[in-house]
Amino acid sequence: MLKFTAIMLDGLNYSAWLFLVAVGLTLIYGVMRILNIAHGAFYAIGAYVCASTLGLYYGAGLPEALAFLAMGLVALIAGVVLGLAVERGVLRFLYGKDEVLMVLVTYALFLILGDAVKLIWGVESYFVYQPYAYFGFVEIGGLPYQVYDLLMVVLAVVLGVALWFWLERSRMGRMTTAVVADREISAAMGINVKRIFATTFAIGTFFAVVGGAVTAPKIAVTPGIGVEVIILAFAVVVIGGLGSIPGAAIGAVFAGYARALSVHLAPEFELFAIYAVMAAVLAVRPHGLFAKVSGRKI
Amino acid sequence: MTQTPILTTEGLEKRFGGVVAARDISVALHAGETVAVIGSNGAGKTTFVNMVTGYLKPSAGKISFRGRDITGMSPRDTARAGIRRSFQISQIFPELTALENAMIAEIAALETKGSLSSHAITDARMHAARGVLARFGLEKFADTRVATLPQGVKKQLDIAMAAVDDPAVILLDEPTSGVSVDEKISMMESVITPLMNGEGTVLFIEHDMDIVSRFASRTIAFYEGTILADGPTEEVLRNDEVRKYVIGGTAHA
Amino acid sequence: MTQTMMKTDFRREPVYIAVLALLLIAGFFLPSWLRFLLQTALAGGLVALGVAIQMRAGLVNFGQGLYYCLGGYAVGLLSAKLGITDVFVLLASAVVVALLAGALLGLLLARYREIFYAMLSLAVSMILYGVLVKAAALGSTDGFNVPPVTYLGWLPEREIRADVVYTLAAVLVVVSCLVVARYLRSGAGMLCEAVAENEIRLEYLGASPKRIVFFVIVTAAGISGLGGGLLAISTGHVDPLMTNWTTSGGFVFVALLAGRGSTIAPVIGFFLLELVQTYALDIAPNAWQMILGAVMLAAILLLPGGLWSLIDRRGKA
Amino acid sequence: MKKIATLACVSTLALTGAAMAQDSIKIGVPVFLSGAAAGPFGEPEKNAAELMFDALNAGEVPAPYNSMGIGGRMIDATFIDEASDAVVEYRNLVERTGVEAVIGYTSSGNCKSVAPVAEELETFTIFVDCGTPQVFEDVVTEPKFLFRTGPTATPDAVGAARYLRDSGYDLSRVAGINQNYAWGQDNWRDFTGALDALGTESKYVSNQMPQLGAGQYGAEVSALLTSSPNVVYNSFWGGDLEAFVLQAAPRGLFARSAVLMTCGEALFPAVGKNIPEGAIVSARGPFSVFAPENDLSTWFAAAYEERFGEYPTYPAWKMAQAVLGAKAAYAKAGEGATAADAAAAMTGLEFEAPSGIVKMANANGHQAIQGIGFGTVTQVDGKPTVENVKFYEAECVSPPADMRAEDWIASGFEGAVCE
Repeated sequence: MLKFTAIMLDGLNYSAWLFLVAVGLTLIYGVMRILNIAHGAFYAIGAYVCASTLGLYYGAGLPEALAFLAMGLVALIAGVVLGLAVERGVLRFLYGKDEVLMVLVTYALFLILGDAVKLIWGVESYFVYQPYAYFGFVEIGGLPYQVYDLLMVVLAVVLGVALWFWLERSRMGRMTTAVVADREISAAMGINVKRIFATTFAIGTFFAVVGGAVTAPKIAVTPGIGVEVIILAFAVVVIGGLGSIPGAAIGAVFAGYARALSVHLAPEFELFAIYAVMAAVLAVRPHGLFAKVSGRKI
Repeated sequence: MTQTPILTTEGLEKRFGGVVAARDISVALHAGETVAVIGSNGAGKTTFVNMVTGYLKPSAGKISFRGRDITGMSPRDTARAGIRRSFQISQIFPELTALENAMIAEIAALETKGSLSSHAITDARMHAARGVLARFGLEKFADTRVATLPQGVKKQLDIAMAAVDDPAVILLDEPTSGVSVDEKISMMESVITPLMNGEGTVLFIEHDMDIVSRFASRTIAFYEGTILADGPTEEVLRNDEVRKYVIGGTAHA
Repeated sequence: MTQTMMKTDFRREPVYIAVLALLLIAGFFLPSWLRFLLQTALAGGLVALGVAIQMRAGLVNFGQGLYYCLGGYAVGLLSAKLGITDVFVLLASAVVVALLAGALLGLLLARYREIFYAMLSLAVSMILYGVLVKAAALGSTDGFNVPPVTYLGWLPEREIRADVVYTLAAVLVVVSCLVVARYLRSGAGMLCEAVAENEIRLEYLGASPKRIVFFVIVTAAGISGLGGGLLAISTGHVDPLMTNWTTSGGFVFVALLAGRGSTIAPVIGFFLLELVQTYALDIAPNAWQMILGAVMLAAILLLPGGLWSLIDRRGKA
Repeated sequence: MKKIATLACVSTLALTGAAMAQDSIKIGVPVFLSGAAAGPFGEPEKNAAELMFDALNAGEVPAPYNSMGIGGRMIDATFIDEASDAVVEYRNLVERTGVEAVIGYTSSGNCKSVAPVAEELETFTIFVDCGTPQVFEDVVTEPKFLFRTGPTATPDAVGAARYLRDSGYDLSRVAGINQNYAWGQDNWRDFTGALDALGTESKYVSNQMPQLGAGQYGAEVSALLTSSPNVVYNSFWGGDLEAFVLQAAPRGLFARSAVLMTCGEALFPAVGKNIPEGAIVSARGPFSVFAPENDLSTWFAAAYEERFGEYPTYPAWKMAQAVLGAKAAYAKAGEGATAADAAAAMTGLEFEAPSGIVKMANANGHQAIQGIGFGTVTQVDGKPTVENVKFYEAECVSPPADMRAEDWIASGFEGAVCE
């Protein structure tokens, strides 16, 4: 029973984290057809920015409760600035190029940003453990669990719903959906595709940065933390169906519970549980669980 | 016409969920015929072509080709058996030149008529590919990347590729759609003439009755998924029901 | 009558391969560190070539390292664990293992296209990575060492061992280029482009896109396995990183940048990438990945037709 | 003919190294400059190497190392990133840069692949930190030019088992959390083997193997909590170790079980105050807080702290030890010694280091053996240190010269000399 509780909680917690790091990737792919490897670098930068600014924040003796506000603010600024810089600075010159070429472009960006992080922050670990400890823990069925981890689930749900609302209800969001459906017709209808792209990329980047920022208090922020994230996020997005936001949620739940189950029941398979799920899903549903397969008209 | 038909369909039916797209389609095509298929949009013309060429599996009924049951065969096997088609939206290899397109059509036949491991570019095959282009008046585009060609030329190339192997039956799905009105007839001439020179049966879907009466000896009229009339073109075009439901529906609606 | 088809001038191909052979002969006299770099790059170059031919069919394999790794481990296991040291047996086994794996995976992967092909091949290669990392008996992430090989019973003296391995690698790479060039001229090779361009049309011409794709997967697997075997013999070491996605990413990059003008382009391209990497490492040990990334970005932005477009006038991608 | 062609082809590429002045000794130093191992290993190793090179060149190191340079020659160091193709870059160091000796390597995988190349190129090479016993057991069984001045990983696991038993911990339920790669797998195998050999009759209730660099251990910590072990064995390093402590401590894992971390000392500078009291740590040898007090250790710790602003963690000590080993070897070989002379002199050498006397006792005199200390963490004025320290001598936790580590553990530590 205790084990069951643990699996449920751990799976939920890990799913929430996976969703946060993957949803930006699927949004950017859905709208822009860019499979963004630099997403991992954005995640890492989010973690570094959070760790170093909150370090300054605590150092200045400011109230602890407001640190979370600072964290959100910093993530928002970093996400928008970084996203727009990359989109305006590099990607916009390459729109319309082959999807695979764009993968390599973002891979090159990933390498460049990785070393840039190293040059700015050095190779030593950064820590900002205060937020993780701030809420303490609760016992759930005899299992001590960090409240921070539970709040991460809440955050993932809130941000996911907010994104969905934005896409479905706001004017800008609906225009974005139109671009996803048919880029040329949208442009012909007078939708400013360039602006949609820039906005989408900034929002996607923001999600990666938030993912890094909320993870920073749990980990040692070190070089290389972005590498694993990309592959996990890819796996999640591919399981759910590239470009689908509900798909990212379902993919995260699949991958999250696959990992939790293997950790508790068969720890030796933890290393490739997620890849195995991904391969299995693709073998049965070649385009992922939620992909809209557009048959070609003849 | 006493000879045995080359292609027959018996009671073909196609349902998509609750919608019946085609019902009780029974047709017999003979060698050397040129047949037009007319009907308004959604009358079942393309569904019929798609079933015959293996793109759609019939819900009921039977298709026979040269006496062999080919119902439910894949497009590839249908093509290999000798039934080829062109498409309403031209299906070509856009980044390649016209000659390369024709060469691919030649090479594609290797899988059945030779070995895929043999040298694909032979002088004989090149000659044949150029010959096909010449037959359809496309030789001047041999070295042009076909994505840049006008719509009508693309459709001609599409048909030329379908004709490469001198198939027994060739089905053209709206060969003149997307071609400007004053070019339709010359375009039709440039494709039908070389096709009729062969022994093959030609079936084409067409909306323009002028073209139908000019090029087809026989016409089949579709209406709401069934065959309304089937016979010599002049008779079918004079048929009252056809005039009311089909010609009226397309030309004067 | 022209022999230039599908953006490749097949009349010139033997000339290009002859040029490669001459370059490799000249390479024999390079200083030993550079020649060693060239030798390992030749092994990787074969894998890049394998990725490049799949690209003709519009398929981007982000897990080609799988076959590279299988080839390397086949050589490693047979020599280190079973004591078989004959180079020809070892390399033949590497190719056979890779071909078998390619055939098996080809059955599955031939159904997939575009990004899904890329992702599924990546997933499979990462599963192998996971399995190898778990395999403590095979050294896990450390991998294991491969003993010196013999040539039909002859174990070269230590002083000339490097010369012999280089010669072998050079000869096999030239032969592989010839084999691949021959494959590309065959029906199966020629139709790859048609698969990439319009599968529906191809299907209605009576050809089987799945079979064409299957052939290209298997062919690419074979030469990649040979590349892996050559690497194992060259560096005397194999480890699971060979099947990591980052390794495969390098092959994709080279294949894409090399263009499709010639079979020798990915081989030379891979050497150039290794050269950039080692000099970046030397010049800026703290920021070499940044240099590498900048060079990649510059190459993509400035040479949209690939490196080969510098050589080939018609090289428009 | 070959030489002429060589010069003609690549004179610009190749000659940078050869043209250096005669009175310097070029040393290549491969350490991690990028990736996850750069912070915990690369940085302290690089710092220690720079400190030692500068101090040696200035003659500032205490006796017996107070002569200038190495072998009377000034040290000219080339650092390269270990996170690259190890064999290719090793060759480049030797054949392109033209270094005379190589001191470095942290990754066992790199050590295994470089080892035969070092012998092939006949280059004096000292491995600093990599822990796999296979280097001399399987890969290079008759070394001439290759040395390792740091102990293997065997003493970590064996010492841990002994410490737990000798300190009276309840070993009935034991769990492990180790990274899923060679290092973690070997550690867990050796640790459970050592416990079995000691006859503790432990039940292994959970064996967690998270991926290297996973960073998030929520599920693993849950699994450890639900399997209620008395003792948890952990061989994490770097960011993974730090993250583990940050995530496991607040959930009470340390309060419920005794957690032993073989690399735990490395936590002290960065997250020292987050380590719960009572956690068991080592420094993988007589380093740092476990180092003996002598002139060299006092000088090294002070000089390092003065220059880099923090106390050196164990990788720094190991690097200092490797550099001094090279210095001692050249000194023994005498004036005008070549690298080959130094390698010959180093075989079986005993030399002084900040960690005490280092004995090149195993692998025909090419592998150092050293003791290991364990202790529990206690916080004094907000700074962590160790108490309840037990130190095991080299002969107690290392296999004898003629035995493989695995066999030695399986045999129940045949020939071990413990006090």
